[in-house]
Amino acid sequence: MSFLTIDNATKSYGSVEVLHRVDIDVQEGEFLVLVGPSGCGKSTLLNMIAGLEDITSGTISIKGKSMNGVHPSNRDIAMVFQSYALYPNMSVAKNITFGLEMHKVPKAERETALRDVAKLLQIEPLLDRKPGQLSGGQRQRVAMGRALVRNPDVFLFDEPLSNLDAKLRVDMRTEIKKLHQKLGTTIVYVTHDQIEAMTLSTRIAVMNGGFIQQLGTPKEIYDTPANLFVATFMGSPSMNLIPVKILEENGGLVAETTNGLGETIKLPFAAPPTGLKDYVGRTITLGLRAEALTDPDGADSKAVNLVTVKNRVIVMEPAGSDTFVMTEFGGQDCNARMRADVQVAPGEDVDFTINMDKVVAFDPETEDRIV
Amino acid sequence: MSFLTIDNATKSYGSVEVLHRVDIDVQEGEFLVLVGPSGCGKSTLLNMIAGLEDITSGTISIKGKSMNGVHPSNRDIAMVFQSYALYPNMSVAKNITFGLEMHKVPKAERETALRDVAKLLQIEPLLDRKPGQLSGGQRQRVAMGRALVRNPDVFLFDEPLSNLDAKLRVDMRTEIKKLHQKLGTTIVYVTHDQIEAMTLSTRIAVMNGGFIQQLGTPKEIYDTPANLFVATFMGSPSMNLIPVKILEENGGLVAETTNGLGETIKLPFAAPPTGLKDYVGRTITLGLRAEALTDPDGADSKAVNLVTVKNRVIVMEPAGSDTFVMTEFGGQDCNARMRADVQVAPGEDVDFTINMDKVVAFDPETEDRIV
Amino acid sequence: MATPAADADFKTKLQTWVPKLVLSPSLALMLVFVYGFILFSVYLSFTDSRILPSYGWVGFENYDKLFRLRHWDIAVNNLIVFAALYIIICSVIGLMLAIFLDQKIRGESVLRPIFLYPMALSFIVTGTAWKWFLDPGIGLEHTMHLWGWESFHFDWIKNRDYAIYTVVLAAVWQSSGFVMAMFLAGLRGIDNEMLKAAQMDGATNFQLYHRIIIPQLRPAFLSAFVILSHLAIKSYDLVVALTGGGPGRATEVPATFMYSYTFTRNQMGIGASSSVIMLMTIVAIMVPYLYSELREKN
Amino acid sequence: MSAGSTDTAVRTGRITRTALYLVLLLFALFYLLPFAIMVINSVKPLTEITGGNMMALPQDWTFDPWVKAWATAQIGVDPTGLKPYFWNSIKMVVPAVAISTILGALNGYVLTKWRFKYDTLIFGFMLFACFIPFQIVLIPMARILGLAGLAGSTPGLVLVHVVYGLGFTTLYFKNYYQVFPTELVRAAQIDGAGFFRIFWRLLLPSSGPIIVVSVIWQFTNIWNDFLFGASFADFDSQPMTVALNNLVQSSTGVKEYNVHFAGAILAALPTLLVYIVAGRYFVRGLMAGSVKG
Amino acid sequence: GDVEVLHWWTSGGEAAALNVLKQDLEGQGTGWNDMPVAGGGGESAMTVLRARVTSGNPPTAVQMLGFDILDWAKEDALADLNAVAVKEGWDDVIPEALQAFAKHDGQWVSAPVNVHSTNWVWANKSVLDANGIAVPANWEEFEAALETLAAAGVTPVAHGGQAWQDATVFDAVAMSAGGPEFYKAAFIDLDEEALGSDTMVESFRRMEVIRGHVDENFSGRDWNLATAMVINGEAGFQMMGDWAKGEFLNAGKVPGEDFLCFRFPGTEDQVTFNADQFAMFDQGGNVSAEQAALATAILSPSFQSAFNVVKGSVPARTDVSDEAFDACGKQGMKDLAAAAASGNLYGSMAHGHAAPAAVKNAIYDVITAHFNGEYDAATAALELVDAVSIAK
Ligand SMILES: Nc1ncnc2c1ncn2[C@@H]1O[C@H](COP(=O)(O)OP(=O)(O)OP(=O)(O)O)[C@@H](O)[C@H]1O
Ligand SMILES: Nc1ncnc2c1ncn2[C@@H]1O[C@H](COP(=O)(O)OP(=O)(O)OP(=O)(O)O)[C@@H](O)[C@H]1O
Ligand SMILES: [Mg+2]
Ligand SMILES: [Mg+2]
Repeated sequence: MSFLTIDNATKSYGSVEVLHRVDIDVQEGEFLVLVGPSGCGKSTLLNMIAGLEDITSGTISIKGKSMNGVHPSNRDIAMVFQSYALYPNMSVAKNITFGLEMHKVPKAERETALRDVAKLLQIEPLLDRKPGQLSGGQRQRVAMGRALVRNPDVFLFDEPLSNLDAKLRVDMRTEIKKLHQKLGTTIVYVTHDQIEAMTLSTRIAVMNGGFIQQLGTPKEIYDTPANLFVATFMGSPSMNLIPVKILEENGGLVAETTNGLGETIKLPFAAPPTGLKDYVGRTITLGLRAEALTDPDGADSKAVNLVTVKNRVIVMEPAGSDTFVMTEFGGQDCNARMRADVQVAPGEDVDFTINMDKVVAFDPETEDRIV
Repeated sequence: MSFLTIDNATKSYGSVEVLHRVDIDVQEGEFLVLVGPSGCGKSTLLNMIAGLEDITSGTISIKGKSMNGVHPSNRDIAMVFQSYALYPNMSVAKNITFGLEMHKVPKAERETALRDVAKLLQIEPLLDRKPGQLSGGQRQRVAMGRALVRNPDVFLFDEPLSNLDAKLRVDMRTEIKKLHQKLGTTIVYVTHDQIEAMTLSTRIAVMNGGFIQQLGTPKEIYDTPANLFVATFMGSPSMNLIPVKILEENGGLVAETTNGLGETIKLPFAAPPTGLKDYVGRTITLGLRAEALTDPDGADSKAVNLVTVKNRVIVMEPAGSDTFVMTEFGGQDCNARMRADVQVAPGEDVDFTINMDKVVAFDPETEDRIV
Repeated sequence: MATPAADADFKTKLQTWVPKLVLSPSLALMLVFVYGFILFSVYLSFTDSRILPSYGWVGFENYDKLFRLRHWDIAVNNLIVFAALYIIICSVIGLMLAIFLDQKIRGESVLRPIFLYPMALSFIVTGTAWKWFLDPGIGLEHTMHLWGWESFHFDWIKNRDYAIYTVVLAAVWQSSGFVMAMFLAGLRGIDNEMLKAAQMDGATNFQLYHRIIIPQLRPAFLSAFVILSHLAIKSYDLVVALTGGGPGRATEVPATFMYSYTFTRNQMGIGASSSVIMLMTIVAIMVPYLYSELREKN
Repeated sequence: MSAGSTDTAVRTGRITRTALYLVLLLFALFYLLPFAIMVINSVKPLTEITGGNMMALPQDWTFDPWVKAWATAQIGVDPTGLKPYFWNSIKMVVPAVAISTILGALNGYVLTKWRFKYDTLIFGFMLFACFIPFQIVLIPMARILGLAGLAGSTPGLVLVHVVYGLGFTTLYFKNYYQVFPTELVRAAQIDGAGFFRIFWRLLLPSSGPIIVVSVIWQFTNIWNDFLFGASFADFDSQPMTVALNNLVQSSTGVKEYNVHFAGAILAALPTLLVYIVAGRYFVRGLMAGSVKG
Repeated sequence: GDVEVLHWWTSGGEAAALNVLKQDLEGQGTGWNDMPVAGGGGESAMTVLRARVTSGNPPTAVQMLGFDILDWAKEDALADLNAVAVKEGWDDVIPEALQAFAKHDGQWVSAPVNVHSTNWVWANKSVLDANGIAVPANWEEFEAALETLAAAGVTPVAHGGQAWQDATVFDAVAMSAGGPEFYKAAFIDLDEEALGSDTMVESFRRMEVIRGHVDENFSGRDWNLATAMVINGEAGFQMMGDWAKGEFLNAGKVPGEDFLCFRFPGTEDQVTFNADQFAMFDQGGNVSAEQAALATAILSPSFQSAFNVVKGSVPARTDVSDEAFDACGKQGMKDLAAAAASGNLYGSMAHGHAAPAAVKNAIYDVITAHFNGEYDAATAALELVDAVSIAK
């Protein structure tokens, strides 16, 4: 049996249902990330797990025990909020031990726990400060400390890094990851940053409009998105979507489209999804990640089926580590990720290599991936 | 002569000097990006160019004419603010034409200008709305429209994208890039997002503590940072810094350090900077970008000098498009960027390939790059 | 946006003096009508002015007389008792009502104006209503007796030792709603996530308010303090309407004292000296407060 | 932060909630009681008041006191009721509230968006003015009004009320504009708008809530003021409170309490109206302005 | 031209009475600008007056009492009415004691409207009859009457516990206890010995007796509510000036039948009075024609009669016919004339016709404190000496 079970849970505000029959099982020690656009219900779901919102129907259980109606403080969970929600009037030390105090943990024990956590998070010198005197990153660690000190069954994180600047975010991300590996606690983590989702999670639940769109490992989500929504939502830059016509040629399947010069090009599949046969003669949407569209030298040397085509460069954006080049396939702007050193200029026609191992195909009507 | 000249400009608030003798020349049509940590004086400099802050000493001139003491509205500049600073009580159309109205442009002309800009930015359906009814991206475009409509000599942007979510940010970045290519106006752009800085600029000024640290093209900044500050500040993840000992071996120079297994490893330079000879026998800091530390299959096939060493994996973070792997060199945590498909696990010892073409060396005392 | 460079264009120069120009009428009004008058009052307190200002210098005689007046002692003591109770009770009731109203109360939009409206009424006549209500012969006590609660006893307004508390009661009635509004505004400004965090930490509602929320209402407390002390110091109408300073002189306060000596007893010199003492007290309390507030904001 | 929403995360049980409603209703009763006494007694004949229980409901309902207070009661020599004085008050309150609010807004604007040396000190000076006891200003003010030729006129009264309201309005607007984004002002400067244009087109249209606070405060204080109204008005500019006072405070004549109460309610109607109409924005305005959380 | 008149007569009867004057003037082509400011028995009006004078914009004519007139005259603010007075022969028809407040340095500065006498007792006739009480002739009888009423369960004295009401009672009590010489020495001459004398202690002791016979809720009560207690038969007596009569009449009571009015026991020969007057403010050297007309109209016998009938007071001139007055009014006029003739007419301390405002209020402070039980009689007398010396 799983550790945290969300069974058929729905949530309505008045007559508006904002979460529709959500089913998720989380195993002990798992790191589940909830992602989705703003307003899709991530925070609501998290609050329901925490007991901060009522469940309209369905059950949420932890270790097999239904949590419906149990007070938040009795669920043995801890939560880190997006705004950190530190108590501004208390010192860092008090902030961290407040929960223990409320649970009537003796003072000596509180002190020990505080010292352990402060050491773990390297915030020992800050313990006497007020939250107002801390930087963003320090606050984040205090918020984490407040959750850690409780030593709960489940950690809930609601966009804990979204207030930080880019550099700090990367650092904190790594720290959270290390922490999870060290403590092995179960974590449910909300974010709308895909990189965060990809790097931290053992599994990801992609949500949209109150529905779970896909639940799977980061690799599944990234490489085999269940539908167009997941495909475009996950990954940065967004997956390139190209309308192609499926033809049968030489016993294999070929995708036909145009390049930016107006020429027709053909992209043969090496191992097409079985369902694709049914689409022969029809137009489908081909999904192609930026890193699967590159300069010939930058192509993955382990790839099986590389296709090189000429195309026109529209915009080129060197990003230091890589160069992003925009071109056009099937009338759609497409991003290619080339090596940093590549020499191209807007308006030039250059060779692009497509890694056909990595393409995915979608039914343009149902928007589901063709399997 | 250059288009916008900042000559020996300093700025003090009371007795505190927050900008120290800044010299920058901007050519017509250039896209200059100012980057630097929070509080380093980016906004202050921009405000001085705009005329919103006085210059304590030095001059700022546009087209050879000193702008000191000239009112902001007479400088022929337009500015886009981080918060967009849209007038909340005016419709989008009014927001855009307010500046023209203030400059006594006749109504008919204003209308035409409005229509042109609205079309360019694709905000025609929004003209009657109030800013409160717009999404973040729409607001951003209106703010841009307000600047564009004035058709100024210089555009100033103060972190115009920092309020947007990650996906929108990437889209808007591309739009700004396109716009610059289309209009060819001079732009000074503040950001603390390095990717933005790298992809948009023709030149970057990296600032710290009121000093210009380095002024150069994105490629110069990224590949040959002037000092340790620039090296660590630019690029995400941050540049790996490894303490190494320089030895002379076989007539060439070699950097000696340890790997995570405690073994001594030697990294030969192919084309060491000339100054490096003076450091033989001393310890210097070696800078190595994450994408120059990779799995053997992911290494740049065009690279000249690749060195492969075994090392232990500490953390691994699959990020969809790539996999980040943390390991240790010379006692320092180092990030490696490997292919998405790479198969490694924490605790494993695997091969890492170092692209020695890309390493840079820093004097650990002066922190300047060794040239 | 400080001084413009010497070669500044007209618009830039204009921009530096227009704001000062705009502020100057207000400042001039204040200097004359507040600070000028205060100086005038200080001067008067050293003169033999009686029915109208006159300029015969008498040194500290007025102060000397003032401090010999039992009447002034009573007034000052009353103000201390009144202000302390009034400020504390208003804050407590205001805070309590604000907290209660903040619990997603149905009908909040009806209750709020009911709590607030007394601030809109002047005491010229509300005083009479209160007087009647508090009068044991015709008001509450009488009504209770009519309803059969014979032992009910409430005659504070007639009792020399308790009458000042009825003034407090009526004053609290008038302004606690306003304080409630200030606290409510403060409460609504508190981050919801923090309340959730405290719940997860296991805080009971009492602990939540006691440990987390109330400590954060400091700015609201300070604003309330300013408004309330301003009202306490100026509470003239209230006392006159409710007790007329009685029974005897038991509810006299400095405001009524000042008025009476300046205008009805034709002892303007003593009136002025009492106002100077009051102003000095206000300065002693307010200046440190204003100083800390204004410094904080910079 | 997710603040600003009207709800709270605090959870309360059924019993607590019942107690809560009970307390709130009790307090509502407490606040309403004096007003109820006034209303009840304003619809009773006088004999019922002087002869019986003043807290009881009227046995004989009558609206004559209202009519009388408004139109025929003896205020001075003429039986005019409060009616003519109502307009005197309006003529005084409207300009005084408008001017003090606008000046307060301008001051707040200058003190937050066009800062210069010693501006905080100046603000401190203005703020302290809130505490000056009115008794001490009466005589010198009369002298100055006389010298200015404003004695006994509505403009004179307006001046007085503006002066002693400025401290409060400046305080309110300053606190409000403190959080108004300075970037907007800068954007407008770049767009070429000058000092007044920025104020008029940008700040003022966004100042709704704090204007409400300022107007409520000033309107209530000025409308209810007696001392200045009595001292600085002439026979043809006496405000409503003076008339009400004349109605109520007659010393050696017969006291018609029912008419007094009717008059008092009539005199308070405009302020009550302002509270009820604008009260909705009141807390919001306080939240945005005077109380910085 | 117009006259602007500052006054505090705003209740229905008073204002209607004043309206007679207004119409009189308007008949002569003089407009009347009404400037009423009620409150505190003229205190508010006096405050306003001060502001108006300071601003250089004084009203034409101002209702004033006692020492205020003299104080303003000392400030040279009042116009000289001698011309009118001579023409109208005021010196002959206005009692000396009253003239003391209408003249300054031999100059007429104000026109008296009425004379209120303050040492009246009002009684409910049926209550007295029911308890077999006759009109008491001296303090002992009065005290006995109070005891009788108390025993019968009726509140003996209806009283409003406001400083001026306490003082009004005290006026009469002191006059009764010490006689006119004592009254004059203590309250007019402010003689320290008289103020601290045993007679004063006795006066305070008698106040304690009265205090013992008022109901519990007396404090703060308006005088007319106290009057209502007498009217309704809840109380036997009220000590109050002649304006109380209006309340009785308004309630439809008839003097002599439903209620009785008589001088406070022991003061049958004396009248303590206060008089409302109109002082004319100097508007540039001379009395204006309008001011003269107003002064003349005020003292015209027809207005004096018409006004005072309504107001409850008696005319300021002694030659007005008493035809229009009721029983109490007639008696008041008779008493006044007699007292004026015999030198028994004294200004009322309680109403500012004995000592200046500062002293009056200082005396109030002691009387009201004593009445409310803060001092015993002996201490009160000592305090009185002290308070008067500070205020002088
Ligand atoms: N108290 C409420 N009453 C009514 N609707 C609500 C309430 N709280 C949230 N909602 C609605 O529920 C939906 C889900 O909200 P939720 O806060 O869970 O979104 P989210 O996924 O966390 O978004 P974000 O990324 O912006 O934080 C939204 O459409 C929101 O408008
Ligand atoms: N009015 C002022 N008075 C005094 N110091 C100021 C003032 N304005 C800015 N500073 C200081 O000047 C420095 C530069 O500020 P500036 O706003 O230019 O930073 P920035 O680089 O734009 O930072 P950010 O990335 O956070 O926007 C900061 O240290 C700031 O504290
Ligand atoms: Mg959320
Ligand atoms: Mg900035």
